[in-house]
Amino acid sequence: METAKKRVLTGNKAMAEAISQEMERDPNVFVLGEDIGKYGGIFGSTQGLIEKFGPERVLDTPISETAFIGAAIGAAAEGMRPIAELMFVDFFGVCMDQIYNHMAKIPYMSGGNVKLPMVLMTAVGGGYRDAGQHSQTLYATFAHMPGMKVVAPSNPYDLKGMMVSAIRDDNPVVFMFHKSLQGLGWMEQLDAAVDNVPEDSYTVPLNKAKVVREGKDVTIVGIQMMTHYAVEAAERLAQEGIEAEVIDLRSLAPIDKDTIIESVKKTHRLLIVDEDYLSYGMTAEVSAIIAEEAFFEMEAPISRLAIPDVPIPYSGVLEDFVIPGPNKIYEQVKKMMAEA
Amino acid sequence: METAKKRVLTGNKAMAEAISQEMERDPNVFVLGEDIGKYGGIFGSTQGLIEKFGPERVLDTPISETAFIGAAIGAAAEGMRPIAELMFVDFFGVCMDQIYNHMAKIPYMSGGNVKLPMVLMTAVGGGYRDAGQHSQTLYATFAHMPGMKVVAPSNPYDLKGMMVSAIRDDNPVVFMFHKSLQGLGWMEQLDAAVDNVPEDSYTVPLNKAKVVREGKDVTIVGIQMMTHYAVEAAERLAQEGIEAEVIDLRSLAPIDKDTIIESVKKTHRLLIVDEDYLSYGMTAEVSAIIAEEAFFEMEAPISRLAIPDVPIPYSGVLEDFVIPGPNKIYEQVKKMMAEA
Amino acid sequence: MFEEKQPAVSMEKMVWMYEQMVKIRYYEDQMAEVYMEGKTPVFNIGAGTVPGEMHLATGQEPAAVGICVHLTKDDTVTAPHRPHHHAIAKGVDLKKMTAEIFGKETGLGKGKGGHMHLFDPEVKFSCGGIVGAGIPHAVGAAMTSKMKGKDWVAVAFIGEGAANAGAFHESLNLAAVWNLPLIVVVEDNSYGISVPKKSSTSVESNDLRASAYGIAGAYVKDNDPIAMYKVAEEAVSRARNGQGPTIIEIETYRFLGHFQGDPELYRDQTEVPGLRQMDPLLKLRKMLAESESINETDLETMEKRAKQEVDEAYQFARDSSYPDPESALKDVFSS
Amino acid sequence: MFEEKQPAVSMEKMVWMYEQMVKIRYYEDQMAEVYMEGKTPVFNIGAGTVPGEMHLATGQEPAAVGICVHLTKDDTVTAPHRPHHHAIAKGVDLKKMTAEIFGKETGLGKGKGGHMHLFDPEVKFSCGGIVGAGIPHAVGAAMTSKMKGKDWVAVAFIGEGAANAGAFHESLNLAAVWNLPLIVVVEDNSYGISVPKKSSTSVESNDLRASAYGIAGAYVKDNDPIAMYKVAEEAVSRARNGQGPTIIEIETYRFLGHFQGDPELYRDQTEVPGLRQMDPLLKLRKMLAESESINETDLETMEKRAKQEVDEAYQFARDSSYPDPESALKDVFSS
Ligand SMILES: Cc1ncc(C[n+]2csc(CCOP(=O)(O)OP(=O)(O)O)c2C)c(N)n1
Ligand SMILES: Cc1ncc(C[n+]2csc(CCOP(=O)(O)OP(=O)(O)O)c2C)c(N)n1
Ligand SMILES: [Mg+2]
Ligand SMILES: [Mg+2]
Repeated sequence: METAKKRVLTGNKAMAEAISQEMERDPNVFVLGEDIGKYGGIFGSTQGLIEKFGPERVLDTPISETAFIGAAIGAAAEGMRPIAELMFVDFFGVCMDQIYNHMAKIPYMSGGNVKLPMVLMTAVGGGYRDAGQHSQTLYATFAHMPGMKVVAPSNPYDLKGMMVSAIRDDNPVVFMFHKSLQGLGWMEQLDAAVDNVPEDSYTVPLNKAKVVREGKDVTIVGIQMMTHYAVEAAERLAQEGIEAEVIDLRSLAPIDKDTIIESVKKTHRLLIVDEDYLSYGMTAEVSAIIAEEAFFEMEAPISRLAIPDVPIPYSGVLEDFVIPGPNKIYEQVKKMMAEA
Repeated sequence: METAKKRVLTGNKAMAEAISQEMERDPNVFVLGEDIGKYGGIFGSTQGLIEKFGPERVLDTPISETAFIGAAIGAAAEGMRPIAELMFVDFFGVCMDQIYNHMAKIPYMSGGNVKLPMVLMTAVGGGYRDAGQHSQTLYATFAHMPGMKVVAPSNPYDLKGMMVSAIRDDNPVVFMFHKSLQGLGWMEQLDAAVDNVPEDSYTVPLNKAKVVREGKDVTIVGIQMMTHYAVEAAERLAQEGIEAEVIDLRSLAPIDKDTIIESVKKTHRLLIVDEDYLSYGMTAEVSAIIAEEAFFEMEAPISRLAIPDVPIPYSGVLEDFVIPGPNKIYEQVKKMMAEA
Repeated sequence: MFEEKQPAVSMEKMVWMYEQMVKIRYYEDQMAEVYMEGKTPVFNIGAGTVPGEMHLATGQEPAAVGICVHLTKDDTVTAPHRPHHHAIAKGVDLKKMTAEIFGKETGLGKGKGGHMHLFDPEVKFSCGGIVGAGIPHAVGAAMTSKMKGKDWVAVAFIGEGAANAGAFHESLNLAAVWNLPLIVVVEDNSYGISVPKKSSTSVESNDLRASAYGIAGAYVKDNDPIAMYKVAEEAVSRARNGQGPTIIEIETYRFLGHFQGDPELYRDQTEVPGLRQMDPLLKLRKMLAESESINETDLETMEKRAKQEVDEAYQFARDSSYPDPESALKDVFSS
Repeated sequence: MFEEKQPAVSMEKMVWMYEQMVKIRYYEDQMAEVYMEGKTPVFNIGAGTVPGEMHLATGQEPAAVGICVHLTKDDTVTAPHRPHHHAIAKGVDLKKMTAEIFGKETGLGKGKGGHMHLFDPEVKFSCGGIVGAGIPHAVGAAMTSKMKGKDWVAVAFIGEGAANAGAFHESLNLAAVWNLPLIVVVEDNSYGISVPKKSSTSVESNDLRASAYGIAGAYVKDNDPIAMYKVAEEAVSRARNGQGPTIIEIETYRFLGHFQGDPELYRDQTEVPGLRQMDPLLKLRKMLAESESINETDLETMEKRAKQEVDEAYQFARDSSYPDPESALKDVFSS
């Protein structure tokens, strides 16, 4: 592992490596989805797999999400471990019945007698001007529904480790990866999309948030891109003597309450930042957990930043206005510190 | 209106009357859905309409929710005012793309140049042992998404008045009616399902919560069935000297913050009760609003009761355990009052 | 009409089908009665021994037995909201199934699923309450069969109403492209709840839609279990031999309402008595009784045996306990 | 091949089609260039004058012009993610359309929609980014036509990949049952992104699926605008006369990648040059040039006019302002 530490991968390669290693380890693992074969996945998560495992285990599908995600459920019920890719999370509406009414509920409705060890991986996020039907995260839409684990890793190390965990998990896991964090050649090049990733297989738990920056004055809970923006804002705040603790939520369901509660016990202030819609979203859930379970720890109103309940607009000036960025986070914290 | 006051209707008849009167008033209004013709709608919302308006304006559809809800969108774009019925909200997953990506977003993506004056009405709720795919409310699933008004009336008076408002609204409205509040002959007979309903047309706004019981000690926010249970619990609490104020939320989006904030300014305590899943649900949103906008008014942690993040189970003992009822509400308030 | 001269179907298979049909019919008749327990004098769907929606298959037995006679427990069956006949013909544990419908802890799903959600992995049976949604699951089973190099087949039962759902089209196209051992059996009982077939379906019968996928299609008329047997035999053998999917449509009869309690105001009141005249169970019995290889006593013994099994299942369900309320919180995730 | 002897299509219509094709081709060529502005030397999809995904229709002009030539502004067109040729052929305001693609406040959607979300209610045009999802909208327009007693028709354009989505099946069945004036035009450009037709589609061509709905089907080969004209003429007249829906499939050519920036590693590098040899624009020009009723100067004048209109649209888009950031909060609801 020591030498492996220096090994650097992009997000998509980290994911593809995880899948490849698990396919080698377990013949029941296979992948299906649109353009995941020769194309390697529109966001590169299956790059190199068809060359290695052939079209019998890496299946390009027609544009029939209900059929192929439903087929993954049927295969999982028979003991296979499918990984289905929904190209953009925004397309969920054509197949949500399979996801919500079947994948998520069959284990429960069967009294635990049917297991569905499958991964539904899907690309989320905006910021590159793909407009209203290709830029959402929909974190809360999935996390609201019991019966699925829902994770959203923010860096290549976690992408690999959490993908390995997801594949080995006996429950359905919705694995959301952020397009901008895949490190693709045709997107903006972000440092956050490249990271040290050991070659040997390892796992990262699916139910643990992570403190990515320690601080004593205010807690900022973020997820995926928002974690990175929060860290950026925190660094600016530090120059002004405000020490923000930043938590990368990583997992939406189950949600790791303890890490957040522990942090606010120290900071007594909380800002939650989300790339999903504001109302009925992740920011609400985290806030409600604290308002219920750590109420007396709080010294100021709980603050939240998210998409202000509008569809994601196309034009750059508009999209930048609705997606929270480092500036907005910085300003919001400043306001919170001034007020209380 | 004075004499009309004595007129009593069930929930379903109140809805059907609203639709009928609007169909008379505006030739562009029509209804489509499964079994809404001769059957009159599985939950009776379209009773008598086909007899009055014929099969040209009351259209039974195949089991093709994507096609007929999408067709309603297409017709609305051309100036019609369709009312589409999705038989159970639980079926949303087969047509959510039309709802979420098109109905909700086209007005915005067209820069306001396309209006979609349509109503999507759908039956919600459990309590009669119909299990995991027929008992959900999914309030938050819809309310999370910008671009739709989402309402959930709790009594025949509001069902009529809000349906009239919904039909006349130039925006897409998701109209959720609770099966148990329809007053159907084959369901449990509830007093709440029968109410005074004036014959003359009237409107009830789509963006106003309502204080249904005044009190000074604690605020209970409920919606649909939960409002009735909250009132029941409040009456029991009153016997013990605890005066609960009960708010019927009525509208999930837009949400009426003011009524809730005003109430907690008086009571300083808040319990939110929901028939939807707990996490990332309505209880979270209401809690977060208060934790952000009325934090210093609160004297105790904000408490919430909802389905404890499990699919709705079939067996009566199990279903009764997961859906909040008057008892649980009563006990929760007692606990809140004891603690703080 | 299946009284007409038929190419040979072995007496053993015929008898098996008849016994299953008797069992199914008796099961549904019992259920119709039990369902009313606790719902009189005022009907309340949520009350009684068996609450919730109840979709019975009385009259639709041929579709189930005519194909399940060719299946083993390695073959998969997915069924819709009206699943009892398929479950029984596929050999689902009758006691656990009935206990599930009663909401008991000994049920297939520990009381969490109920009548529309019966899962018996032992015989690879499942069903669900969303129209059309079981077809993709059968595609997945058929994929598994192919990936593992087995000769297992997967059968998805649906109603004629379901053939207009998107899932039907997507699944059949996918199964055809991948040449999977999938058979979709469309039970045409003339209605999707209240909507007659001609108001929902743009073709005479759904086997005609096979040409939209370049696959085989077959039609069975008159609710005939023996014609179904033969058509199914071919389809199953095609599937086992890697020759791809088949759509079978069978004309069948819904003797009862869509669900128990359906006022059925949408259908002519003379329709059901007419259908009852053509009861496939009576027809098959008559045919067997007229044959030389089986006599009246044998038939009666068999009928008694079938009914006894059903009675025992109901008794087991009655005797079982309700689950602990707190168990509602279990089984969301397995660990 | 459309050079062969053809039954008469009026010169006027032929010229209209040619001019539209020129306009489309030039529009897309310009877009391909503009799209690269701000994306060099390092390609970044989110940067530049026109950011986001860009699906161009170069080579697919015949499908759009061959049917839109028969439409008026009362007829409805819904298009998919690759919509420019349809929009131009349907007469969408070219300036506002281009401004929208540039993300400007003068755009059709005030910069909120972009290239995949162009709405011009003036000519009843809309498009969207979800495969298959526009078909139901066209069904709704066709319903409206019928309910209002008009002879308006609705045309839904889709790619061959979309014909395997559930929305296709549900919409065609519904339109057939209700006998609506709907035409679905399937543009077979051989690929759904990287997936070749044979890996996605279980039939040779989607017009064959018409039999699954008891409706008319027609196939146009060789990307031929004149053959398309004729097939579409019949379909439109059937629709206007209350004779129900039609599926038309046209063999067409995707000269470019699925989107701009597509590395196209999945397709043989000799394929596109081969297709370019059969460029429908050049073929039609040759045919016109050889005819007697139009001379080279006329053609050049027309070409110039078409290009000028496009140039003006791009200029308008460039000259327009970006929207006020706060306007992002408007237009969720109308009041
Ligand atoms: C997607 C979906 N839409 C609607 C329903 C409501 N529903 C339940 S059964 C049924 C009719 C089904 O008709 P058919 O497929 O012919 O089966 P049958 O009931 O006749 O056996 C309908 C509309 C549903 N369960 N799922
Ligand atoms: C429901 C859905 N699934 C997947 C996609 C992603 N996607 C966009 S275009 C496309 C290919 C479409 O192929 P085709 O219909 O043949 O149209 P073409 O691009 O060839 O014009 C895919 C898969 C989508 N937009 N919507
Ligand atoms: Mg039926
Ligand atoms: Mg294509």
